[in-house]
Amino acid sequence: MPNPFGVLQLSGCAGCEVALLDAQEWIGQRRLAYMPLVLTADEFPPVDTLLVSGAVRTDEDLYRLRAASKRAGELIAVGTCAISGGVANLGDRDEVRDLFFSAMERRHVPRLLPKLRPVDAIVRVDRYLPGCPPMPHLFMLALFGSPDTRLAASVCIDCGRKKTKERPTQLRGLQEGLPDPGICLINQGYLCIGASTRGGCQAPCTKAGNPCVGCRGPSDSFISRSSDEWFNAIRKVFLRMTDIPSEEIERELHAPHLSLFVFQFADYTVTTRRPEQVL
Amino acid sequence: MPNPFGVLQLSGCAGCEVALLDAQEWIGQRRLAYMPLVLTADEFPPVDTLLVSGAVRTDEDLYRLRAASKRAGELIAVGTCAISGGVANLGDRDEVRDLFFSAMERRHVPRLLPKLRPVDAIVRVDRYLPGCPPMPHLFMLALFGSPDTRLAASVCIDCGRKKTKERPTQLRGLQEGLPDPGICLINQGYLCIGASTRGGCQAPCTKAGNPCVGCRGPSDSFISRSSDEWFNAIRKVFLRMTDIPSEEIERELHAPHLSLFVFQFADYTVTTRRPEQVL
Amino acid sequence: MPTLTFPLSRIEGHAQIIIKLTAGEVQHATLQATELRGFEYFLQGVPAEQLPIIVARICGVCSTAHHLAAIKALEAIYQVEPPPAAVYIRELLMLGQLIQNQATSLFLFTMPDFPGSEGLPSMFEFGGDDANIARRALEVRRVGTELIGLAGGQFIHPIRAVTGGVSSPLPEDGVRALRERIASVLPLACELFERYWELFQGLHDRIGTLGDDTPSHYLASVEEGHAYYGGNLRVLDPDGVEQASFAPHEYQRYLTEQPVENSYSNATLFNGHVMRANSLARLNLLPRLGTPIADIYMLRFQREWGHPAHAILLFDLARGIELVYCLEKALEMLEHIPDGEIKAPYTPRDGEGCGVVEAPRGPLIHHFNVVNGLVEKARFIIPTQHNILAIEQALMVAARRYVHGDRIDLELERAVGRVVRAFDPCISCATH
Amino acid sequence: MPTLTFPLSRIEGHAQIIIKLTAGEVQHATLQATELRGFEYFLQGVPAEQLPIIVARICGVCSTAHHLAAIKALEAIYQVEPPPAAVYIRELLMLGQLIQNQATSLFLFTMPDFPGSEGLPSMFEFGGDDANIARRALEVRRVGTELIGLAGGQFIHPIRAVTGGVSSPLPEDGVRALRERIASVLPLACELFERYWELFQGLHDRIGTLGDDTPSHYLASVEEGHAYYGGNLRVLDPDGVEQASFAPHEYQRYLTEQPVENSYSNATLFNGHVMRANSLARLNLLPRLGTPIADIYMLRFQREWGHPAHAILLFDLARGIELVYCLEKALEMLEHIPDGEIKAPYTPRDGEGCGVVEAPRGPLIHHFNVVNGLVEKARFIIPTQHNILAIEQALMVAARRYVHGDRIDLELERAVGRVVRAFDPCISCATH
Repeated sequence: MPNPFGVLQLSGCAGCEVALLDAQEWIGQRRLAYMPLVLTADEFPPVDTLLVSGAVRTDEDLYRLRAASKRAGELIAVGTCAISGGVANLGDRDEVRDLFFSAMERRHVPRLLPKLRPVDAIVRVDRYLPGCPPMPHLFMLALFGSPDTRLAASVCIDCGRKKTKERPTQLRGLQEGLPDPGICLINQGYLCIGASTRGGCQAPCTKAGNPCVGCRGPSDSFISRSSDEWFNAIRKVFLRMTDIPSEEIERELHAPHLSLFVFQFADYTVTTRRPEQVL
Repeated sequence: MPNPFGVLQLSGCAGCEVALLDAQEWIGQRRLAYMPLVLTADEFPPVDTLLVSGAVRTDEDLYRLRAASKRAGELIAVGTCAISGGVANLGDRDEVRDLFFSAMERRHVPRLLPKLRPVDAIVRVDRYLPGCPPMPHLFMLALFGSPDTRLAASVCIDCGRKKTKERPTQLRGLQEGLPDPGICLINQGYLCIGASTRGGCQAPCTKAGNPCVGCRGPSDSFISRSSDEWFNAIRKVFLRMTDIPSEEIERELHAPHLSLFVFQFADYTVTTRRPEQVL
Repeated sequence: MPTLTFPLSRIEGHAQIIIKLTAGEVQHATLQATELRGFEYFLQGVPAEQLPIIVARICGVCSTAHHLAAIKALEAIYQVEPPPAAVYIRELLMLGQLIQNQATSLFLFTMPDFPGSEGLPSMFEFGGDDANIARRALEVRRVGTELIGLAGGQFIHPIRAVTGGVSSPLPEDGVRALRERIASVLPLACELFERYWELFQGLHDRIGTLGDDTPSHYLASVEEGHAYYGGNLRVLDPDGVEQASFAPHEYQRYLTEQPVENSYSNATLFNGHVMRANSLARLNLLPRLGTPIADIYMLRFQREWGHPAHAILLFDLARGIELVYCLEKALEMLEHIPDGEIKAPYTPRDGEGCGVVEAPRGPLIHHFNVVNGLVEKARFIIPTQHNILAIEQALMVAARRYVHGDRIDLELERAVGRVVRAFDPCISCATH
Repeated sequence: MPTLTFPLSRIEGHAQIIIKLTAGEVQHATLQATELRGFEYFLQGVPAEQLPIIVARICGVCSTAHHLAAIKALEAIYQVEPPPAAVYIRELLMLGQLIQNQATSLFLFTMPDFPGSEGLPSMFEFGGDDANIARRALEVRRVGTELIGLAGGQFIHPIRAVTGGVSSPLPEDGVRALRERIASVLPLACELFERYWELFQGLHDRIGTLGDDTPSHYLASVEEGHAYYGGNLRVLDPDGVEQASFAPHEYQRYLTEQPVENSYSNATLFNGHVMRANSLARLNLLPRLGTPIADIYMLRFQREWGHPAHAILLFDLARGIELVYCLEKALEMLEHIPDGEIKAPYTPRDGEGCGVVEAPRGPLIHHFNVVNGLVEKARFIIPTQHNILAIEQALMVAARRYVHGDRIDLELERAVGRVVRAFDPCISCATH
């Protein structure tokens, strides 16, 4: 089979791999040459496309990433962890870090690096496939899509809830109350950031009544800019649609579950990531 | 044989081990239970005395030190590297460190720790045997000596060169000229710091015409104090015996070959080291 | 004195086996987990209400279990009971989780170990009459993720369950469509499992053992007719007698966690004993499951290997029986989705609470302390951790079988792979 | 796919052997150096005149070699020739270095490998007629350190040699005393070496090989009657023909250094070829040494194994011949210490320079760039690095001998130890 591809899993949750297995249509079309989750292979083989999921957390991650990237044509960083380090970034506070490292350095195991790193801090990345995890059809696009595929610009477009004239005056908690099934979650006072979050996911979360947490990262206009600009865009949406005080929005935007995703692009790397690199 | 002892070599030059082999009189008196340099042993065995040489540089050093110290009665830190990190401390300048780590992290090997550490930064140390390396008779004292052995207070006392009324007005380079064999090196303008360096070495360097670089560390009075106080003591000696400008002394005291040893005690640890712990 | 290191594949996450010999004797056999993210550390200070979203990221394979265990722990703190209709949806979510996981473990992870004298590198390499195994296995597996997607809103890191219930009812058309899908996949799953059983027997004939069969303690949180939603934790002793049954919040009286020097994963002990969790533990606790086809397989299993059964490779077959059970059970449950409230009101409050679910690998406990609405302490007792010492014990049995004083038989390489896969460890979870 | 890791003992420093198998085939055999201090980095910016003191700390086993190589490199930069009387003292220093090292390597490192079917853990375990080997071997060894102490001022990290010469003449009473010590120790050394040779033959009979005997390139900086002070670097080709001879500062035209992925030590190649340095390289280059007893051993050696000889365990015997040679040579030289100037005047200047000595493990090159009196660049080409690829080649030969498709013969463990010790690597030096 032509166009072998490989999947290198660094420190992450394997959710991206599970999503790829769900995208089973690639079977018989491209050869899966490396993916230890489902395949016993010794050394990393030459591949046309290398999907990297997970963040660089241990020295083994670092070494395997360097070694594999040398044998790969195109390299695609897949998922939040590969793109920005992901959930473990929540530990990047001094007091937690110190505690963590002093407990862990007592063990006789491959070492943790002093800091969690995204993939493109170590090797060149050609494309980015954001999502936590990316949906199976996005994997198919990454493996087979034409470069000019256009996905929905934002989650709002995928969502389909109706916007109303309702102007809530205060935020509702993430899990508070029972949302009305047909109406825009912002109109119901939920902090949904789907309006400026990259589309293409088909909005499963908002459809099931949960506010979008932005796992696909910012839409094209913000990819190469700082997260502050994304924050501004989100604030403006709420200013336009609600009477919720801006400080309240501001505070909640820095909540951990959002910061997981909101910092996904510009803030975690010295490399500029261009919109055309992002699926 | 009673009183087994072990030698754990961390990152260093093995000079301390070679010195111990020269102190061959211990053979038949105490059982050497662990010393990979000369002995194949699998796990670290229980020992009455553990000599540790070398500094904690890699994660393996860290692990082996922790594991061995748990099985040891008394722990003696031996030599400059174990006491203060030693020669590799010269690399503790930002520009050199960065270069060094970025070159080395490319290799697939046990990891270097971000910072070189002396032994007592990791585990409790009962006694210190300074010297680079300590002379064989000092090892015999460490293994068999009574706690109230008194060594020469300073290298000057071991040296035997005659002090004169000669007052040099400038420092001579470390390797400059040919020193007169019988006269104090300070009177000849050499930066010899034997006057406040711990004795007991029998002064081989000064006897061979080389200024003392302080490898045995400060004499008792300065052990628990900062290196600044040792510097002051050295400056005072030169003020009393020479007309060399104090700034010149000051500058040279921070030269790398001296700083290797001068910082040996108080500056590299949070632990206070007491004179009675030092051989 | 040499150390043998075996990298592992076809398991979730990064781990390797380390076997240490001295003078031709096996000294240690270790499962070394080599990854770590540090959830127990970095969750400190996080708002409690966000836990169900964040902790799902502990594992993409078992995210459903973490999502629900966290919600149940918060409900214990807030003292709120979710309404039955919500619990029903959550149970469907767990069945989806199990179908997905057991199909993956059976067909993608362990089945390639069986054919021929050396096994195959992956499911994709089956040839001859078996050439279509991969496609069919993935088809069965996908039904599991579809069920998670339906019941959880998302197929990985689900979001429909919320503290107090679920955020929306199931869409009726989705329920109908999935019922049909499961009905069409169930016979396929049985066929594949029959073939699996045959190949398994072939392996047994070749190697002459099913691995460590030391009678052991077993831990599970199940009872007849259960849907992996978790309740009391039950312990079977090596003779098959139930020795303890305790509520999640009592776990510290029975289970102790110990750090493992050579691994980022801790290990759990039951009253100081090595124990086992996962499929075989559940089947040893439940002589019958309560669905027709699964119970036929149960009979066959018990006739062949007894009850309780102890040989570790039987964990593999037990997962197959559970796969069938979960498909049957889900089909049954999708027939009558109950009406009624889906969310109970509650007031967030501070406190301490535990939640348990029966995850694919055994009981998963989340334990939180909440102060001022923020997590002060988060602790995760992970099913794979319950099995760590049992895995190492089984590795020793295998290593001693294949190390003979002056030489090492390289069947050892395949043996350690089979041992580990029998326990289907999840390293992301175990280290978290 | 498993990896075998063998820890190493009875060598200088921290290293281990890693052998990787795939499907029962040996893929790689690596000597992994696991320590590093970073001299080439942290010497940047250090005053050049301090190098002889600081670089001695690269290695406590070969500090004499580093001390002198640095001084010779500085003398090349300052364009100063040390007077003959100073060179004479430095040569004595090198002989002391060699006596100490070869005695250690012979009796403490390799000799315990020979007796019985498994060898002994250490020299201290010899029993029966051999029970007094340890004491006698340490006696021989100590004469080497005494000679370093006499000629170098200190027995480790010597200080008597200085740029331009030496800092003081040798004390006459010390010279006299040492001459007597060496005279008394020489017969002891010969006795021990005879016993060594016997045990060595016993090992050969037992294992039926002396290891990798591929004809190879050899590198050394010696000529007849030398005292390891170093001069031109000479290369023998695998047929025993001298293929190159070059000055230290020309080394970059012949020797290339390459990083080794799995080690902190680089490896050196001669014009792209694997080569060998250390004792056997020197004996292959020098058909006779020039002292009476050593030359008798040389004849016996050549009669038995030919010239050039290639089997790697012969490095061990070659070290024994050199031990005898150095004792004889030192005795001879201590008879007539020359008078005359011991230090030449010089003016420090900036520039680039190389210095070489023939260290126990082969040619050691120091290469410095000095700008404004400070080190801009320091490079160390280490003898053990010359041997890295030869060691790995010999490890492959051993691994293929003891790995048979489906099993591993654990004689491999002892074999890799013998292979590495034959090259007597110094890991502190190799990584520096």
